[in-house]
Amino acid sequence: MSETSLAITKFSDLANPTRFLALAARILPWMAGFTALCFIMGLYLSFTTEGDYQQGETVRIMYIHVPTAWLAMMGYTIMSLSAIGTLVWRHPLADVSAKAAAPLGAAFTLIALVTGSLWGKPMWGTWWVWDARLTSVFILFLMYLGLIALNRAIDDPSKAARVSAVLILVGFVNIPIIKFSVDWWNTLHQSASVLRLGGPAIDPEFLRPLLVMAVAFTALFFTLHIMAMRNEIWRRRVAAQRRMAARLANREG
Amino acid sequence: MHLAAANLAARRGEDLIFEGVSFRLESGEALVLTGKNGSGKSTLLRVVAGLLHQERGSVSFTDAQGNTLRRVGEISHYLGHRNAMKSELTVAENLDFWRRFLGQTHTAVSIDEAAEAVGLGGITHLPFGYLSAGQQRRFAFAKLLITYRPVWILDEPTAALDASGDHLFAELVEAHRRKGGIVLAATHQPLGLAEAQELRMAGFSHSGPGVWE
Amino acid sequence: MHLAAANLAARRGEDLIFEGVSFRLESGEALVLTGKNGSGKSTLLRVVAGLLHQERGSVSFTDAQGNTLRRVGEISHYLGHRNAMKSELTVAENLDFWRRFLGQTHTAVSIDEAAEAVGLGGITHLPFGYLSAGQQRRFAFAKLLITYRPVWILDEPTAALDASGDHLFAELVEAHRRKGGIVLAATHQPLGLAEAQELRMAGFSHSGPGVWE
Amino acid sequence: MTALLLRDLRLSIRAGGGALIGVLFFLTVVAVIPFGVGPDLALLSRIGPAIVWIGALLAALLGLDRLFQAERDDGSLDLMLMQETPLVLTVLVKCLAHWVATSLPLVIASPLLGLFMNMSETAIGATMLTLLVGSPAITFIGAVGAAVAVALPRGGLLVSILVLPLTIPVLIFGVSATYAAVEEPSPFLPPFLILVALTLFFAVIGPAAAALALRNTSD
Amino acid sequence: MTALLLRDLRLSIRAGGGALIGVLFFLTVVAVIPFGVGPDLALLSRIGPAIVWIGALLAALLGLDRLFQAERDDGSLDLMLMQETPLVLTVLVKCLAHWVATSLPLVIASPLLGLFMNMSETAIGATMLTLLVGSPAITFIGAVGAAVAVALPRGGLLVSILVLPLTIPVLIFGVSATYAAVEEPSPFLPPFLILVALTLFFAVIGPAAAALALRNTSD
Amino acid sequence: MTHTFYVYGSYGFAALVTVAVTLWTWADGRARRNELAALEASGIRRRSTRAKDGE
Ligand code: HEM
Ligand SMILES: Nc1ncnc2c1ncn2[C@@H]1O[C@H](COP(=O)(O)OP(=O)(O)OP(=O)(O)O)[C@@H](O)[C@H]1O
Ligand SMILES: Nc1ncnc2c1ncn2[C@@H]1O[C@H](COP(=O)(O)OP(=O)(O)OP(=O)(O)O)[C@@H](O)[C@H]1O
Ligand SMILES: [Mg+2]
Ligand SMILES: [Mg+2]
Repeated sequence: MSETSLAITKFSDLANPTRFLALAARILPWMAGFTALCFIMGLYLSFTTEGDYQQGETVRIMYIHVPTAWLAMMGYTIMSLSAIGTLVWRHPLADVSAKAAAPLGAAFTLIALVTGSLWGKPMWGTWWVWDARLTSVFILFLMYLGLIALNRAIDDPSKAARVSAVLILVGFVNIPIIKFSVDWWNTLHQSASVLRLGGPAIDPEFLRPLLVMAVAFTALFFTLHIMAMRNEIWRRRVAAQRRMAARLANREG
Repeated sequence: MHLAAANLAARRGEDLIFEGVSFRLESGEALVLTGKNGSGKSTLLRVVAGLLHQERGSVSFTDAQGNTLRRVGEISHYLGHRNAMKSELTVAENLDFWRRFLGQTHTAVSIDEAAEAVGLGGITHLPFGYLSAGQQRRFAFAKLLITYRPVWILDEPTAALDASGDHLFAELVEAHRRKGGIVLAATHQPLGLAEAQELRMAGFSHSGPGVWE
Repeated sequence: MHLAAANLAARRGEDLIFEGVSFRLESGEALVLTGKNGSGKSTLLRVVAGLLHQERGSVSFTDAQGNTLRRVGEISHYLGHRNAMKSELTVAENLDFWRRFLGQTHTAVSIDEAAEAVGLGGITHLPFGYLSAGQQRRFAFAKLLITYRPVWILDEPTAALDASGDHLFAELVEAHRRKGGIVLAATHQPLGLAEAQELRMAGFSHSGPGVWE
Repeated sequence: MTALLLRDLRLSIRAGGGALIGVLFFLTVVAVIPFGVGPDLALLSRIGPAIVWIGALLAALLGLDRLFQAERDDGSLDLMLMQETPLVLTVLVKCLAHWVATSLPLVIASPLLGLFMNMSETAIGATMLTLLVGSPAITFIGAVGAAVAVALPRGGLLVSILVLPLTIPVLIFGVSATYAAVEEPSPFLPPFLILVALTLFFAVIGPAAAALALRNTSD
Repeated sequence: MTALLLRDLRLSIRAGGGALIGVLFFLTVVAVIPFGVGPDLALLSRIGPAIVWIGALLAALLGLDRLFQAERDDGSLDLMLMQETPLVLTVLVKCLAHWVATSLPLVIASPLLGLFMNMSETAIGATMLTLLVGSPAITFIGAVGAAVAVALPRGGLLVSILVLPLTIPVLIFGVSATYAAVEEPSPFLPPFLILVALTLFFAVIGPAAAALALRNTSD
Repeated sequence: MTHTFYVYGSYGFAALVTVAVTLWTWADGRARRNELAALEASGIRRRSTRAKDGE
């Protein structure tokens, strides 16, 4: 039986690991280039635009804080979509996608947390408050770490993926909490002024670098995500071949 | 009434343990799985019971009226390596719980009769944890008698049983078959069943490539 | 060197299970306990291993130098119904732990050799929980090989083993006996041991009055 | 299903000691807090409801991680998975039994704890009511963690970590409903109704997710 | 004996991610607290040490009750009982492994938690010190309960009654030593020394009692 | 209001984390590729290619 026939009978022929690897090899250089380009443009814009009359220079923190905060949530959303793929279609690539996204999501959440803190000290006069937005992001961070730990604790990868998938989906309730916490509990944190119904309510002077940086960070996320997925596929391939080698040795010996 | 499996394949971890397993058992028939340690007997039984997802293939049960059921577990008794009894509760409490949980059927016997049938009448008031290994196994077997299910899936049922226990077990299985039941058992010891089919498991099948390769 | 039990009696709950059990095993001898389920085989083995207090009587081990030891457990391997291995750890980690915990001896074999000896070389890197029932039992048996102890106390050692496993087991026990070891085993199946003594347990002895009578 | 409920209750009395452990844990917590806030009775009574709620939350975690692990270890879980009765129902009943064994005693003991914390009658009543309504939600959320723990050889802390964040909304509304009952201007009903809604929500989501996890972890 | 220590540590890592878990668990517990008592920084910093100590107690309780039960269930306990090495030593090492795996990460993480709870430097230092010194006592006391749980399979209730009240003195002296370090008039040393004494006392009594209970296991 | 420290602190930290994650992902990929190459060198090949070779 050849590989392709299995792939076609079992998975939609769009996405079997081998085909994914070929695709990744083709598009990764382009994505990396695009990411670098966006970052150059974004960084240039963010340091050349005017400071805010109210917030002064610190407004530049926004160009990092806001995109990474969005990506923190998007990372989890991607994991949730993958989780559905795992549970409903039992698709191995979905397993890989969820597993690869967790550390990336954690990293972006960490950046959002730390830049938020660094912004909070001059703006609110404190590094940290237990307000709803901040805490829910903190919880998101904990959940990323917990899911990474869970994945490591189970060594059968497909079982680990299915178990994590259930938790990922249950944990998704946190995402709307993050998004709407500022509206539900009136707190220190800014409420949405870009991603909201009725269009952005923010000066285009700030909107431009913000959007470019957002695109740059998003491109970075996807580049890394595809790379991490590729690594994971390779890792499993190595493990499978090692097992087979052990078994063959066992049989011959 | 029959139980049929077509072209089953199952995976443990990342490896295919077996593939292309098919069988068909009519009412009153028995299939005995044999094979070396680690050859996949328990795996196959768990797939049939619906406790493990098969990689390919299907299992189905067709009852006397011709209705086909895919979830064979629902009409089966499964006796695994572990006895599914709580050592803190008494035997009677354990059996009574399973009888009520699995659903009473009028064709089934009472708890005392079941204990009698496995040769241990009169000690159902003891906590399950106080029994010897063989006594525990016998009561685990009594669980199959307290509610009627047409299919019995047994994993090394006679482990820890003494000679009289083996005999008793064979008789109970034969009685179940006479009533039209179907029996699927994995074993290393001869079970003493009349006219049972045998399926030899061979272990790891290497024909198909894995997902990651 | 010999292992001797004199006039042993043991209680389970409130009842005397057996009494007046005596035996003496010289170097190289084996004693096989048989008897019905619940007749007290496991109880006797646990008394000898020091895991259960006897009601009366004594067990002692005298080594080649003539020193007598009362705590026989210390120089014995005990293989009970359960395997004493952690399913989270790999087989190699499990065996390595027991080797170090039980104390290395120069006469013992290495972990790989022990795995080879039970017919499962090459899969010691797998977590113990991933193995089939028989494979687990085989590795539990490998535990007896990695450190040398003169007395082996085995409770239904061949449960879950296939035919080749039974054979392998008999060979390993014979090798141990040839080296001067003593073997005490409870079983329901013939173990294939040459010239083993047999002790039939009868279960609940009611001859002596209980404490309350 | 009553059979399962009865069995689990019986087991918790025989084996786990569920009923008392929660209350005792709770008394320990209550014994320690005054050292933190000092002998300031006013302050104590102010944070009282919060402490009672946090205690209830933590007490619910004790033993919850083994809800399904014990069933797996002796093979009962296999039979439950094979059963026709929807698995969700089985999970629900097990949750109920666990709640009756560990959280209900806490609810019943909460007036006593309230007295220790120098809380007013209204506050005590409100705490008891919100606990009664809200604590099942914690158990339902915990059940998801417990189901996941089946895949893990030893659940424990990891499960609590995954589950605790999800209980935060319950805690928030439970506590704020209690405070609303005591402090005049804020209305009691809105947070209380949200609490009820949360419990109902998790009563659906929790067992469903737990059943899903159990189905996917069996091997 | 190092073999046993290593194995137990390895088990705790395999099962749930190891050191990271303790910290995460703790962070989660602490993150929950402000939702209960409200974001009042002054109050948080005041109850901070008590919360950290309660967290340590909870972390120790989760999983501790299965310290020997897991060994019994797979038969390892039998082999340990047969061994020449004094059983007390085996128990001690198992306690040590449990402490390293669950309490030590908390001790190490406590400064971070202190920051979250807005505690002063002195308070953070004192909490860390008292935790380091006092938390082993909780583990030792818990070990007795764990051993009794094995000996009396139906002794569940007894275990909680036995263990939790015994931990109260440890908790009280731990917390009060911490407050003594922060608040001027009260001296730090007396409660701290009592804490040390308690730990030493339970380090002797705990394993001895646990070993005694294990030797007398009913089967 | 300049707050240079906070601004550059943010950019610095973000750069640190993104670069670290990128490097880690890249290094992980290299390690995996090396492992695969080592396996290939030791004669273990994917079953599919093995089958095609008629082994
Ligand atoms: C550690 C502290 C902080 C965290 C965890 C945090 C988290 C977040 C998150 C998750 C978002 C995305 C929300 C959405 O898309 O609706 C966001 C957006 C934002 N944050 Fe923060 N933040 C923190 C501190 C701050 C501070 C101190 C400021 C400024 C005073 C700030 C200003 C903003 C702004 C302006 C937005 C954009 C809102 C929008 O236009 O949608 N944040 N933050
Ligand atoms: N923990 C216990 N408490 C009370 N009674 C017990 C306990 N364990 C066993 N018994 C009783 O002691 C008797 C002997 O048990 P034992 O396990 O020694 O039997 P056995 O010969 O090994 O049987 P099997 O062949 O079934 O393993 C049994 O009747 C059993 O009911
Ligand atoms: N949970 C698991 N994860 C990964 N592999 C497993 C798992 N359980 C079993 N296996 C592997 O699957 C194979 C088949 O196991 P199975 O239990 O079906 O064998 P068996 O025929 O029942 O053997 P026995 O006669 O020893 O009971 C074994 O080689 C085993 O190593
Ligand atoms: Mg098997
Ligand atoms: Mg026995």
